This record gives sequence, structure tokens and C-alpha cells, in this order.
Amino acid sequence: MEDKYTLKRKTQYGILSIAGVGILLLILGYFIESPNRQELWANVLINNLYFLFIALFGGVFLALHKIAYAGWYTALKRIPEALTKFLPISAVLMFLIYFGMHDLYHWSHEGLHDPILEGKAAYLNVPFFFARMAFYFLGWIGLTYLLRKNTLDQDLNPDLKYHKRGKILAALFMVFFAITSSTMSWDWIMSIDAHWFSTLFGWFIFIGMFVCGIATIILLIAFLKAQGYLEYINKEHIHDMGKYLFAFSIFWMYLWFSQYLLIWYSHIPEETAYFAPRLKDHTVLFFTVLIINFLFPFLALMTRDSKRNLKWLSFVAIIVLIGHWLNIYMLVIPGTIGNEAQIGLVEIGFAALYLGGFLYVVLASLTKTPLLVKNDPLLKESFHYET
Amino acid sequence: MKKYWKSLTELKNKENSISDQPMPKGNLEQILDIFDKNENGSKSNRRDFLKLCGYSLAISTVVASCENSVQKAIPYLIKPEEITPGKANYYASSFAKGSDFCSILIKTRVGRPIKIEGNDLSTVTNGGTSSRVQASVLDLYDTSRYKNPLKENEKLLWEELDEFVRKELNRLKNANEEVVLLTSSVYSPSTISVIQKFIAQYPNVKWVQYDSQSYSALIQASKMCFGKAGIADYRFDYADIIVSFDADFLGTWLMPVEYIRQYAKKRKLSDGNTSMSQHIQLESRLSLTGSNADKRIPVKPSEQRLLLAQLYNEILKLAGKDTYTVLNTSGDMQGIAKDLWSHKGKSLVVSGSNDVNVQLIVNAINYELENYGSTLRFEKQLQTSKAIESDMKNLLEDMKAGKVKALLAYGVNPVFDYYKGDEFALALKKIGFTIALDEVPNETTSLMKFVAPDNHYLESWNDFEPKANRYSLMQPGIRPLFNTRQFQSSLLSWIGEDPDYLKFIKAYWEKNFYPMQNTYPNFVTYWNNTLQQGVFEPNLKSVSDTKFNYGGINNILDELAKQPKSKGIELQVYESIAIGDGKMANNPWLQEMPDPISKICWDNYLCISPKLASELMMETGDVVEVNSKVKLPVYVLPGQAYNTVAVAKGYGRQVCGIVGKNVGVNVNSLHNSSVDFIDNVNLIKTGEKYDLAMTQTHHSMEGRAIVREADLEEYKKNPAAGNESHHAYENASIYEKPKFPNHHWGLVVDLNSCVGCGACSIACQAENNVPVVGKKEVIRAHEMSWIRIDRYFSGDEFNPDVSFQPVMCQHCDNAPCENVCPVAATSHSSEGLNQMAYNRCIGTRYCGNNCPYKVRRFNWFDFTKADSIPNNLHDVAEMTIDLKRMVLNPDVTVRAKGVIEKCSLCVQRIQEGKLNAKIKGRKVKDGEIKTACEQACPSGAIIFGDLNDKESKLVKETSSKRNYHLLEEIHTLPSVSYLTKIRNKKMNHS
Amino acid sequence: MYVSPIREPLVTGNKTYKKITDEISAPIEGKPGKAWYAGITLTVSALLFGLAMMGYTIWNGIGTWGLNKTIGWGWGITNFVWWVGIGHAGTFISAILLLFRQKWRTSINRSAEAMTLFAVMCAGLFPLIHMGRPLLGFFVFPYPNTRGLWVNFNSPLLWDVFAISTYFTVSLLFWYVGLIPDIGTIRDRIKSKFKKWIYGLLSFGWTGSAKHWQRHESISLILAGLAAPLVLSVHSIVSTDFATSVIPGWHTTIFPPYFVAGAIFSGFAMVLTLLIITRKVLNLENYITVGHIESMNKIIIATGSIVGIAYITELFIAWYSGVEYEQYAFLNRATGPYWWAYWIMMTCNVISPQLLWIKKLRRNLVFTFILSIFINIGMWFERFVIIVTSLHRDYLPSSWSMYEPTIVEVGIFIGTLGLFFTCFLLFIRVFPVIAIAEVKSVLKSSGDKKDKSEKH
Amino acid sequence: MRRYISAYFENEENLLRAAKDLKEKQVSIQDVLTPFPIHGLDSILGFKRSNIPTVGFISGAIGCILAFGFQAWAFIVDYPLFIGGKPHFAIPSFIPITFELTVLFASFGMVFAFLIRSKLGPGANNPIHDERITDDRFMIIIDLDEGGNQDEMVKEILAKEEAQEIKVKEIEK
Repeated sequence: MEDKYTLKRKTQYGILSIAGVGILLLILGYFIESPNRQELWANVLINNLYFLFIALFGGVFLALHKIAYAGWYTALKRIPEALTKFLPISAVLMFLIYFGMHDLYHWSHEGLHDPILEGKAAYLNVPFFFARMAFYFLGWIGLTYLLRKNTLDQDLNPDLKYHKRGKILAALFMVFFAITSSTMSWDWIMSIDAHWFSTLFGWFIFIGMFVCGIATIILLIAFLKAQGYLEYINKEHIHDMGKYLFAFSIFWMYLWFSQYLLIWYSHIPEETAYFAPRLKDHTVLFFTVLIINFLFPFLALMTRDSKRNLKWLSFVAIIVLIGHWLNIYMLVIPGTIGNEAQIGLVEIGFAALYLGGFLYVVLASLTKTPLLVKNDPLLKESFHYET
Repeated sequence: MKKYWKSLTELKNKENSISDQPMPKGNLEQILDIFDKNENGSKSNRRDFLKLCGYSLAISTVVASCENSVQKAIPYLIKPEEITPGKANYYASSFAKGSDFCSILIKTRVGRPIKIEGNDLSTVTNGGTSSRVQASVLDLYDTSRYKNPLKENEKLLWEELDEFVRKELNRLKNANEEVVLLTSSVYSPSTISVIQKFIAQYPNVKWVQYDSQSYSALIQASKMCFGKAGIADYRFDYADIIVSFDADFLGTWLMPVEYIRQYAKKRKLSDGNTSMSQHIQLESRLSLTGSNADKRIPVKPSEQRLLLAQLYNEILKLAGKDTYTVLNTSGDMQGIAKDLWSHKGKSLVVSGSNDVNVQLIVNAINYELENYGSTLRFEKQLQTSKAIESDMKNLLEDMKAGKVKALLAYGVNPVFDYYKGDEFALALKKIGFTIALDEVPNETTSLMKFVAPDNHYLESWNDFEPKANRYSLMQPGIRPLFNTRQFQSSLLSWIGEDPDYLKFIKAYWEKNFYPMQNTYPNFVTYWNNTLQQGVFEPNLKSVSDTKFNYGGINNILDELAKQPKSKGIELQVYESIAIGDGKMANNPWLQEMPDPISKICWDNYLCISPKLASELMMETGDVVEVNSKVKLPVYVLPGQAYNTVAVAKGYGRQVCGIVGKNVGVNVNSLHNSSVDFIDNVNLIKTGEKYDLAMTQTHHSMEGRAIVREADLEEYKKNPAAGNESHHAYENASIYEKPKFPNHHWGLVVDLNSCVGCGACSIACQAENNVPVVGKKEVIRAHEMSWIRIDRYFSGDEFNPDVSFQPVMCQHCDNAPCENVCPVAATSHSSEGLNQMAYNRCIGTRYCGNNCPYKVRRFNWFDFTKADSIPNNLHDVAEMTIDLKRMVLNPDVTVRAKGVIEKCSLCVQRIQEGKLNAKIKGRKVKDGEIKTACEQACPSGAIIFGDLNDKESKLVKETSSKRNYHLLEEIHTLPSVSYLTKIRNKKMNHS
Repeated sequence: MYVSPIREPLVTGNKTYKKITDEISAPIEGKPGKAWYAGITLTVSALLFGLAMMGYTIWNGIGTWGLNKTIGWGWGITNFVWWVGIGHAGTFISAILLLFRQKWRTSINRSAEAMTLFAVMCAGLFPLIHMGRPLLGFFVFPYPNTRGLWVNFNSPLLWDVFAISTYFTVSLLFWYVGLIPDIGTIRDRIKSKFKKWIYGLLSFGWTGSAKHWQRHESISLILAGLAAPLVLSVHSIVSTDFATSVIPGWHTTIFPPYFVAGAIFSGFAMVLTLLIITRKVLNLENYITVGHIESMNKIIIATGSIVGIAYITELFIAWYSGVEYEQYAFLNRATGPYWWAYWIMMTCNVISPQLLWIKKLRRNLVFTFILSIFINIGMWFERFVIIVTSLHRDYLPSSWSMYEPTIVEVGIFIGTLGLFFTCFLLFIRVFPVIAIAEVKSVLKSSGDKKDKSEKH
Repeated sequence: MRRYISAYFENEENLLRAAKDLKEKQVSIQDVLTPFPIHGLDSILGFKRSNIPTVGFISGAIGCILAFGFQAWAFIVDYPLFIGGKPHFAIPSFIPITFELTVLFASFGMVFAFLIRSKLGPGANNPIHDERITDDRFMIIIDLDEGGNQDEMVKEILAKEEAQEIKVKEIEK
């Protein structure tokens, strides 16, 4: 059993070339498409959020299973732990938004004479915005660090106290996350369309995050297994990950539909004003997102066999990851760039650059610790995992 | 044995043989002959009538009540002329009850009057109506009406009665004993002629006129100042500035229907006209008029005289005349005086006081302001109130003294509404021969020995001269339902003349009015045309001499200046909008009509100012004892002047049908004189609680843009003032707006015209068979009104601004209610109407919950007997008995228990209009279709039309900058819209 | 299958398969005690009272209720939503916990599912009774008729019809399919010939054949897979009754998931209320252990916290929206004339479950029982707050009004409580309250340690 | 003539081992009757995976198409009403009922398939070999060849796993 993952040259080159292609496309795109400041900042925000969500989900995955007293996931704990290592970088990237505030967030302008925005000013103001941002990251990074540290400590010490401490930390993280995931999505996404509001929004974003995270973990499992690691991860684990991807794609659709149905039905302009430009100016993308994120995984993963086939599952995961990137794109674009926005070289370049960076951080952090945890009292259940 | 008709001629012949009376309206009578006592026709004839006319079961019961055998319903065998089943016939007529007058059209269906509409041809009422006029049709079917002549409550035949009366009158005549004919004000020329004839026959008869609401001060003051007894013709439409001292001219003072029209006309704004009158009201109780005023100054009743004197003084000052230095003038009065002065000749000062001195000052002020001939005219003097108070006082003295040996009473109820009613009752009992000529029993008639019951006005012929030279005819819409006879016919028969009053009127008109015109070549065409139009308004110019000729003003002012200021609580007794003097108290529609200001129905109550209430630690619903005489529930009325209270009269009827009996409290005993108010009232909290039936319990708009309003000054600068917050969300829609290719019916309500009188709501109730639920259910917020008038107070609690807003179904094109009905019982028509399919409705009330306007009404109980479950009827007002069901509009389904109902924009009228147009092969003309509320509205605030017709009046109004939709931010796309209310608040000088 | 030793045993007390069968079948075979008779007398009386009130309503009209022109729904729909919510725990336990392989579900799923069915029956009564014309209630079905009219597929109330009836049917199927082997057990034990015949009929000829078990397991899993989204859909659809409207306080997008969370929350509370008593009365403490109670309490705290977050989200977004009607609706909830209802809801649903973070309280039966009652009350008030306080003061202040229930409405609610508990009391006498076969299947892996050591 | 042997175990582990041994010896196991589903028995007995999910999918699809199609037909073709300004083809409005009917059809389809395939149903009168199969006995029924060549071997395996009441039965065809 290979204890530690080593980042191979080939992989490094691969990652570097992804990032390199990203930079190249960006430069090309900058000259060909001559994007304006808004477009650049919007791209920064989109990718910031996207990779932040995946990283943050690492913590959610760990905490959720810990408090649910699950045993089966123990063997693949290190992967979500590695995801959380991207969080500090996300934090830095998010704080960069400070320089693009006016391009992204209409409400950040002074003297708008908009009575509705004036009413929200107590919440939507730049200092408080960044104070909240700092608070969120502090909590997330701190708690995920402690969660990870706890398992590392456990590796060295079979004492059950780490198990108990892990549960407390997980509960703390979940509580913190439950509140901040909503406020974070209001702050960073919903406030782009500053007049619009939807109580469901935070939960909708959370489920999107869930799907992305699961898809990423699936891909990492596939990657590591292809590299010859994780042989103790069997079909049942894969099946469960497949079920997650399947179920949460449906759940994502459920929330999307709940929100859309209610707004479509009541037809109150304050709310429909959000969907009107998305439907009219981005019609194709609007429906593409639904097809990729729901219909495709729904049909592709319906049978038992499809969920147990890692290759197929990885393919679905890639498609779904693209779908959710598009979803975030759809959330951000109409309120920032407007109806002329198009996915071009700049968008792909930014995404590739971020992807490269993200992969490097995650894979590098995987090399730091053994791929398998030790001393977890439930680890044995994970090895003997069957239906 | 059955006997069938062979031809229409035979039918006519038979008809003639039954009655010699001329046929006013063809075959109507044929049907109604069944109600006549079997005088001429044989029994089998009557049966044939029934078979022919095919009345429903409803009639059968009426028949039964007339002791006829129950008949089966049989359809028309031979259709009578004029009556087409399914088509309404309209007859021009007049409504007159005491001083209430209105020119009307009677809408009949298969011979039944079912609805009253205003007569547009009258220049007096201009097609407007009031709630009482609208409700009067129900009185026709009142079960409490007299059904036969009575002697000591025993039925007798008319012949017997006539013989007895003639004998008695002759006896008294021979003995030269005083006989008194007591009537309300009579302004019917023919009736006056009949009475004169009667007096000529019996010279011992003294004619006394008595009005429950006396305007004798006006009449007398006019006589004292100008030598002309009577009431001037007020022209609110000529007044740029109106100052009213407690005159509720939009509510109950003199001729509100006429005044509302004038008032609204002067205040109607359009893109072309941005000027409107300014209205200042000084009053103690927040009246309907006060609630419409641009500036309202709460004052105690006792202070008004002094303020008027000050005003007069200031005006004299401005006129450069001698002034009375004894008076210190308040700032308000100085400003008002200046404003009035700057509109000299175009201003109007009125007072509701019945104090001659006050009216003298008012006349003097108007004279100084040169308003006579402009806003006050004499050539068309108002005639509806003629009674002089002292006459009644004298009569009572005479009665007490035993001088009066016989009393004939018609249209009056002094035992109930005279302030010395108890004394009158005692005196009445002493009179040997008393005969009541009323249609319904009341406190007075019940004490009288004989009853010669009058017809209901919808069964009567008459003529009226409400204003000098403005004549209006009354014609029946139905033959008498019961064995009754018109008052005039009774008098005629008692002097041995032909009792046919119609003949009498015709003769009178041929002699007196026919020569006043030259349009028609002969009397027959003149008569027929006039009868069809209902009004005769000859062009006569009679210049009045308006020389002010009264020297006693100085003394009055001196006296006023000396009077000490009153410190106590002052009580004012007023007439309520719905019930008036109480004559129509048995009308459930009126009882259930909420007061425009307090929104309370089914009761009178003591209005008390918020400050006084908090001082006395009282709140709405507390029962207080007033002067240890009557117990009344308190209603804290914002705007009521401090240290004053007010209560409506007309309530607490004792001898009345089941509806009005014991509703509220009779407050006449509080009076000790007939002056305007009662001083030093003592209020004692009893600790009891009383539930008042309020249709609106929250009075603030909570800062929401529901009634949008602006000041005239802002409006002049920006026509969209107050209406800025338009939610332009054209691009926000995620599906297409529905399209209506042919018609798109809509309605607009001008909030600047609406005075809140409530005529529309009663008209709607009559038109749409809206059930009456009773007080208990109103308390439980179960009232059924399809159109309600929301009343909001804003600003200062002690003197609030008042806004009225009629709210009916808004007929949203994006209707939230339609979406949610599980069974599709409510859907949208292709002409933009929000429809209800009653028989599809299962009553989930989901639509009602989802209606942001809360206009949907649910049938909480079996109010209408349309339910198939037995023994669950919930009918407090006998509305489901067969007689009263005759008032139902057959075009509108009666709704069963458990279904939702709501305004349909009078879809039956739309359908009728469309069919009429179709028969004629043309498009529906603008204005051709009128909803019931629009038709009834005296101010013309409601306009119905086709939103697709760009030339229509409706579209002209809706394209105004003042136009807005209620709650347009939720994108319901209503077809009903509103025009902002504009207040003319800016005073030039104060 | 390996189970970590740190996990608490799910079946305690040295059980053997035989013992399990005997103990769980005991209530069916024995004679009911006095308590049972007393209980059923009480519940049937309540049911009869409720029936009388329903009859009175149908006869006289909805006017006998405290509703009015402004407030079209009151106790009736509050109770409807409350009961539907309670009816969510059963299927959640059997379906979602099955999918998530939570073995502790095995001893509670049977009774929870039965509870689901009874609660849905109670719930289903209300939409019918609250109609103005319940006798025409069949109009809601899209049957061909002479008017050629269909129903309104836009109406959430119509969705309800489909959702509730589907939910009931699928739950019934799920429950019954699960019951078949256990009915077989009873059939094979019962002595009375007549009863044996009845159970024989009901057992559908179950033999325990391996092929049957295979299909049985497969169908259970797939039905669970179907029932899981069904659970979500049902209360989501119920929530659309409110959320599709334009009424502030009703129209908010979070409603579907928040209602689902609330439903599971209240459902678990009711399961706890019932099972804490049932395990005691029927001597099932070894099957429904304190560990089970603790697991349910964990679900309670999770769903309770979700509900709490939803409350706060609603409040915050109402302020954030800048829409004066929204802002007022929530201000009015907390401080208006029905403030007490709001604070009862807040206390019972959000604040009191937070005590469950303390492990001792999670495992304390008395505390859990009291808390479960609190939550039942709190969740009832949640629906009351949503329905009544939103309606009583909506857009036009002229129509603002107050609502107070009449004895008739209260009576109908009592009647449904009677129906629910009557059904439950009958159920425990007729069918095994714990899934015998399922408990046996986890005995080896999750039975208590002592048991295992003795066996080996 | 058909011959078979029946026996029961008191422990599922014995049953599993016995079944495994028998299968290895190519003995045909007619049926195994157990009080609860035994994990791993399916594969030992060589059962194919059940087709019930497929039935569920097909019946669900029928329900889905039927529900959506009917709603669309009723609203667009048969009786188009104007409701609340919404389009006749109101897709979001149709989703809830479509979903419900999909689930309903799928559930019914599967349950019926299960009952019919297993020949279970009200009044189904399957033979009960031992009343304690539904209690605590794990019964195995093994087909024997007509010649009785396997008898001993089978009995031996059964005895090794502590099987009780080993009985051989013969039924005339």
C-alpha cells in the first residue's frame, strides 16, 4: 500500500500546461476581445467563487459525515482535507475584489439616490462587506485547519478523544457554515442584482457547491486510483459517491425549480426582474445549465451500474463541473456585464488559470500527508464496506 | 274549469272591465290585478291572469298573503305587449320621501320593479341617486306594509272606510271643530291642489306641514332678509370657495344628490382644467362633507355663531363698512374672510344651523360677498322643505288643549322623530278621530284609529316641483301589491270627487303646465313625452329681487358677543347618511350600509373626540349613559371637536318591521328644544361593553401608496404629483401580457370626485342580489358587499385628512385569484373580465386569500335559500321570503352557501349592451353600458368603458397623469384604475 | 458486515430471533389492558365530537368557523399543514434513512410509517372540510364531465390533491410491502382460526423464499428511492399553497425546503411523543433504546436548526428586500396582535431544541418527551403564524381583521387527534409495531455485545 | 416422482455455509426459506438481479408522459382558459402533478410486478413448510435426483452445519 501520494513530474507538467494555456488565452483574449474592466472583474469573481466553493465543500464533506456518524467515508478523508487547503488562497483572491467593487457591485457606488438601496445600506456597505468576508474566512480556514489537524493528531495517537473532538469540531463547523453559506451567497452573489432578493438563494448556492465538491472528489478519486493509489476504495464507495452526484443534482434542480416556480407564478416584477434578462438575453445558456446540471446527470446516473462505473462517473462529474461553472457564470454576468456578455477566450483563460492553480495546491497538499488516515475507530467499517 | 284567452283583444277587454283606470303601462297591471281585492272581476278571470302571466312561485305566496289560492307557475301562452321575458322595461318616475327627492327610472322585469336608476334628464338630480333612493325599491316589498284599510287594527273595506270618514268629516265640519291635516312638506303641485280642494270642501281643516329635519330657519331668514320665504337655489358648481358651518351638504343637508354633482363638477380636474373650488368646513362632528373639505376646522356647535359673526365682521371690514369692534377675530376667520372677499361673487357660505339668527348672518355675509344671483339664486328655489317649526309647536299646544278633534296624518312620524314625541303621543290619544294615510305602520300611525294605507311610491302617480319650475312626474312601476290607495285618491274620494288621481294630475297639468311650453302641439303628445322623460323643465326667466332688507343684524351680533363661552360637553344629533330620519329604518340594505365615516352599520353610537375619550378613559365599544336618559356605545371618532359628542337620530324604531325594530337607540328624548345642539351633556361610563358592527377596523394607510394624493399647487406644477412611484416594470415580465382583441372592459374611479356617499354600494347590492347578513355577521367581518368604500384617516388624530376609495374587484389581467382556484371556477374572459362560475365553485376561499385587494366575498351561511340543505337558512332580514325575493335581479344568479362571489363589472349589463348593439348591427357605443355603481354615482366619479376604445371617456381618464392602479407594484395588471385625489389646501391668506 | 465496536447496540437484552418474534408479537396476541381501553374510549369520544362538529360545519356552512372576509384560512388549514408535516417522519425514516443506511431506523420505521398514514388521513380531511361545498369536492378530480371542463392545473391546491393522494398511496404501498413478511409471522403464530385466516389473507401468501426476499429488498430500496423525493415534493407542494401567492409572509422562495425541514422536524417530534410511551407500555425498551431516542433527537436538532435558520433568513430578507409590505408582515408577526403566537413558535421550535446539544438531555426520556410536545405545539403555531398573521394584515389596511377560532374548529381538530390516536391504538393491537424481520436482520451486526459474546 | 430434502438451521451462518457447499457440489437448491433476508444468499444461490427497477422506470415514464401530456392537452387543446394571465402551456405549473404521477405509476408498477412475479397476493395460498420459518428457522429445500445418489452427500453437508429435522420427501408427479 503506497502510503503517500507523490506529485509526479508528468502531473506537474500537466497542471502547469493548464495554467499556461490559461495565461495564453487570457493574453490572446485581452487583445482580441478587448474585455472591459467589468468583464475582467466578473471573471475573477466567478472563478473565485467557483473554486472557493469546491475548497469549502471539503470541510462540509468532512463535517457532515463526521456528525452523521458515518464510517464508510473514513478511507477517503484525506481528499476533502486537501481541498480545504485552497481556502487561504481563496481568501486572498476574494479580498482582491476590493479593487473591483464598483465594477461588480452596483450598490457600492456613492450617492445613488435609490431608496431601496438606501434602505439596505446598513448591510450593503463596503466596510461591513469586507468585515463579513474576513469573518467568514477566519471561521472557515480556522475550523477546517482544526478538523484536519485533529485527524493528523489521531494518526499518531489512537486515543478516542480525537474522535470525540472531531465530532465537536464538525458540529461547530456545520453551524458556522450553515449561517455563513447563506450570508456569503447574499453578499457576494445576490447583491450583484442589488434590488433582487430570494430567501432560498443561500440554500440554492449551497447545493450547487455540494454537487461541485462531490464531482471534484470523484475526479480526484479517479485520478488517484489511476495513479495506483486508494486500492481500498471499492465499488461501494464509488457507488455512494455516484449516488451523491445523482441525488444532489436532482436536489439542485429541486431548489432551482422551487425558486423559479414561485417567482414565475407570482410574477411580481421585483422578483421576475431577475429572471427576465436571463431568459431573454441568455436563453440558450439558461436552458443549457438546466440540461447539464440536471437532465444529464439524472439520465446518465439513473442505473446502478452507471453509478458504480468510475470512468463513466468521472465523465459525468466533468460535465457537471462545467455545468456548475456556467451556473455561477449565469448568476454573476447579467448583473455585471449585462446582455452582451459572451463566453470567449477571456473566460476560458481565466477558468484554466484558476484550475491550474487549484489543482496544484490540492495535489501538492495531498503529498504532505499519508493518503489514509490511521486510528479512526470507524476506519475498519470503511474497509468492509458493502451494501 | 279553465278558461283560456282567445286573443289579446279579449284580454284587453277583460282588463278594461276590471278597472276603469287608464293603463299607464300596458300589461303590467294585468298581472298585478291579482293583488286587487276581488272587486269587479270574477274569480276565474283572476285565475286566467295568473295562468297567462305565468308568475313564479314567488308571486303565489303573495297571492296567498292576499288570501288567494296558490297557483302553479305557467309560462306565457300569449305574450303581453311590452313585456319580453329577459328584457327590462324602464319607467321614468320620481322618488320622494319627505324632503328626500330624486328623479329616477324604475327598472322592471316581467312587471316587477327591481332597481332604481337616476334620471339623466333631470337638471335637479342629473341622474345621480343616493343610497336611500337606491334602497327604496326594497321597501316596495316590505312585509310590514299596510295591506288593507284598518279600523282599530281591524280590516275593513275601502267603501266602509270612506263612508265612515266622510261621515265623520262632515260631522266635524258641521260642528265646526278643528280638523288637522298633518303632512310632511308637500311640493307636488297636484297634491297641493288636491289638499286645497279638500280644505275648500272642509274649511275646518287646518293643514300643517312638519319635517323631521326642520329647515325653517333658512326659510324664515330668507323671508326676513329678502321678503321671500323659501330656500335659495345653492350653486356649489359656481363657487370658487365654499365655507360651510356644519352644513353637511354632501351628506344630508337639503339636496345632497344635487350638491354632490355640483361640488364634484367644480372640482373635476383634467389636463385642460387645473382649477377647483376650495372647501372650508367648520364643524364639530366629522361629517361626510367635512371629510371632503380641503380645510376642516373642528369647532364646538356653540362657537359657530360667534365665528360667523366674526366672519361677517371681517367681511364688513374688507368691504369698508362699519364694523363691530366688540368682536375679536381669530386668525382663521381673518384668513377665510380675505379668501372669500377675493372671490366675491364666486363664493358661498352656508350653515346647517336651524337658528334664524345664524341664518340671518349667513345671508348677510353672502349678500356682502355679492353671491346672490351667482352661487345663490332665487328663481329656482328649493321647495322640498316647507315646514315651519312653530306650526308644529302650535299644533301640539292645540292638541294638548283638546282643540283638535280630528287628525289626518300623511308621511309623518312625529311620535318618533319630533323632539316632543312623547307629548305628541299622549295628545294624539286624546283625539277622537285619527286617521293615518301612511304606507307602513310607525310609532304615530300605530296610535291612530283608522288607517287608509297609501301606496308605495313605486305604485303611485304624482308630480313634484322640487325646485321652482322644475317638474318631475311619478308614475308607478307596478300595480298596488296590496289593497292600498294613494293618499291623494283618498282625499279626493273623501270630498266626493273622482278618486282617479292620474286623471286629476293630467287635468292639472293640461291647465297649468301645458301652456308653459310650445314644443308639443297638443296635450296628449306633451303628456306622453313628458311622462316618458319623467321631467318637465320649462325655460322660464324670473328675475328675483335680491335686495337685502334686514336691519336687526346689529342686535344679533351684540347679543352673540355677550354670550359666555360654553365649557361643557356639547351633543349634536345628526341624520345619518344611510338611515336619515328613520323612515326607512326597516330597509336592511340601508341598515347594513356602513356609515361613510365611522364604517359602522346596524347601530347608532356616540361619536366622541379622541382627546375627550382619553380624558374620560373611554374607548370604542364602551357603553355610556348620556344625561341619565339613554345608553349608547361610544365610538372614538378622529376629527370630532374636543368636548363635543354626536349621535345619529333615526334609530331605535319601536313600531317597525323586523329589520329596523330596536336597532340602535332613539335619542330624541335628549332634546329639550329643537336647537342645534344640547349643552352640558353628562356622560357616565357604565362599564358595559358593546360590539359595534364595523366593516373597517383599521384606519391608517400605514404610509402605503393606496390612496394617492397631492396638493393642488403640486398638481399644477406636475400633473403626476403624488403619483410618482409608478412601478415601471415593463421589462420584468417573464411571460407575455394577455391580449384582448375585441373589448377590454375597464373602470376608472376619480378619487377627487368621489365623496364617499355610498350610493354605489347599495346600487350594487340591488343590482347583483348581494345578500344581507345582519349585524352579528358584520361584526364577524362576514359582510358581502361587492363594492366597498375604504376610508382612511391620515395626519392628525384630532383633525385628520380623510380619503375615500371605492374598491371593487380590480379585474386583474394577471389575477392572483384565478391562478389558485383548483377547479377553475374563476377565470378570465376574452374581454378582460375576471369571471366567477358560481356553480363550479367549491368554496376553498383560496382565491379570497390570494386577492391582494380582499374583494372576494364568501357565502358563509345559507343567506339566500339557494342551498339544498334544509333548516340552515341564515336570513335576518326576511330577504328570502317570496315577497322580498321579487326584488331579485333575474339576470344575476343567487349564490348558494359556500361559494365565493365578487364584483363582475355588471357583466349582465355588458352582455345586454353588447346584444343591443349586435341587434342594431353596430359596435357598442361609449357610455352605452353603465355599471350599477357608475349609474348610481351622484358625482360621476366612476366611469366604465372599453380600454380598447381609444376615443372613450374611460381611456381619456386613464391616460391622465393622475391615473394609477392599486398596488401596481405587484403587477396584477388591474382593469380598474384610480385617479389621484387632489386637495386644495393652500389658503391664500391664512 | 462489520460494525465498529464504538457504536451503540441497536438491540439490547440478549435477544435471540425467537425472543424478538415473541416480544414484538406479544401485544397482538395478548388481551388489551385497562389502559388501552381507557385510551381508546377517550380517543373515540374525541373522534365522535370531531365528527359532530364536521357535520355541523357541512350543514350550516363555514360561517360557523371564525374565518372572515380577510382571513379565509385559519385552524383548518393550519391543522392540515400540521398533520401533513407530522406525516413526513415515517417516510423520511423508512426512505431517506434507508438510503443513508441508518440502521437504527429498523425498530422505528414501522410505527413511524403507520403514523404517517394516520396523520395524512387526518390531514386529508381538512381540505375537504374547509370547502364551502364539500359535497362537490369531487370537482377537484379531472374527470370527464358534461361541461367539458377540466381542473385548473395551475392551482397549488390541485397539486396538493395529487401530492397528498400520491403520498398516501405510495406510503401505504411501502408500508404494506414491508408489513407482508411480518404479517406472515403473525399468521404463523396466531392460534385463532379466524384470525389466522384473516392474517393469511393479508400476508399475501408470504413464505420467506429467498427469491421473494430478493425482490422484496429490491422493491423496498427502489420504493425508498422514489419515496425520498416524494417526501420532499409533498411538503414543498403544500408550501406552494402559500408561496405561490402574492401575500407578504406567504410569498417567499425558501418555503419549499423550509417546509420540508419543518415537516421532518415536527414528524420526528410526534414519533418521539408516541414511541416514548409505546416502548414503555409495550415493553419494547430493548428495541427502541435510548440510543434510538438520541439519534432522533439529533435529527430534531438538525432540522430544528434548519428551521431556525429559515426563520431568520425570512426575517432578514424581509428587511433586506426593501418592500414595505414584506417588512411590515414580519414586523407584525413579531410585534403585532399575534406576537404571542410568533414567540411561542420561536421558543418551541428554535430555542428549546438547542438544549439538545447537551448529550445528557438528548438521552433523557422525560426531557425528550416534554420537548417533543413543545415542538408539536411550536410547529402548529408556525403554521398558524404563517397563515393567520400573514392574512390578517396584508396589503390594504382597510381590510385588516382579526381571527379567533370557534368551538367548531377546535372540535374538528380534537376530532382529528381522536382519529389519529384511535388508529394508532388499533394499529398496535393488530400489526407488529416494530419490523420484526428487519430487526432480526440487524441483530447480528448491531445487537448488544453481550449477546454476541455469548453466542460465539 | 420428485424428491427433495428439507431441513432447517437455527443460524443463518450455517445456512450460508451449507448453501455454499451444496452449490459447489452442483446440488440444486429448490428454495431457501428464511425469517429475514440473508445477506449474500443471492449470490450464493446465483440469483440474477431483479428486473423490478426496470418495471419501475417504464411505468414511471408512462405516468410522466401521461400526466404532462394530459395537462398540456387539457390546457392548450381541449379547453383553453385564460387563467391569471399565464400562458396556456404553463410548463412550471405542470411539473408538480407530472412528478407525482410519475412516482405513483412507478410505485404501483413495481408493487404489482413484485406481487405478480412472486405469485403473492390476497388469497395466495403458498404451502407453509414450517410455521417457524417466519420466526427463527432457516429452512433449506434441496432437490434430489430421482435415483437418490445425492442423498448422502447432501445429508452430510446439512448435518455438518447442524441442520435439524432433515427430511426426505417424495411427491408423485
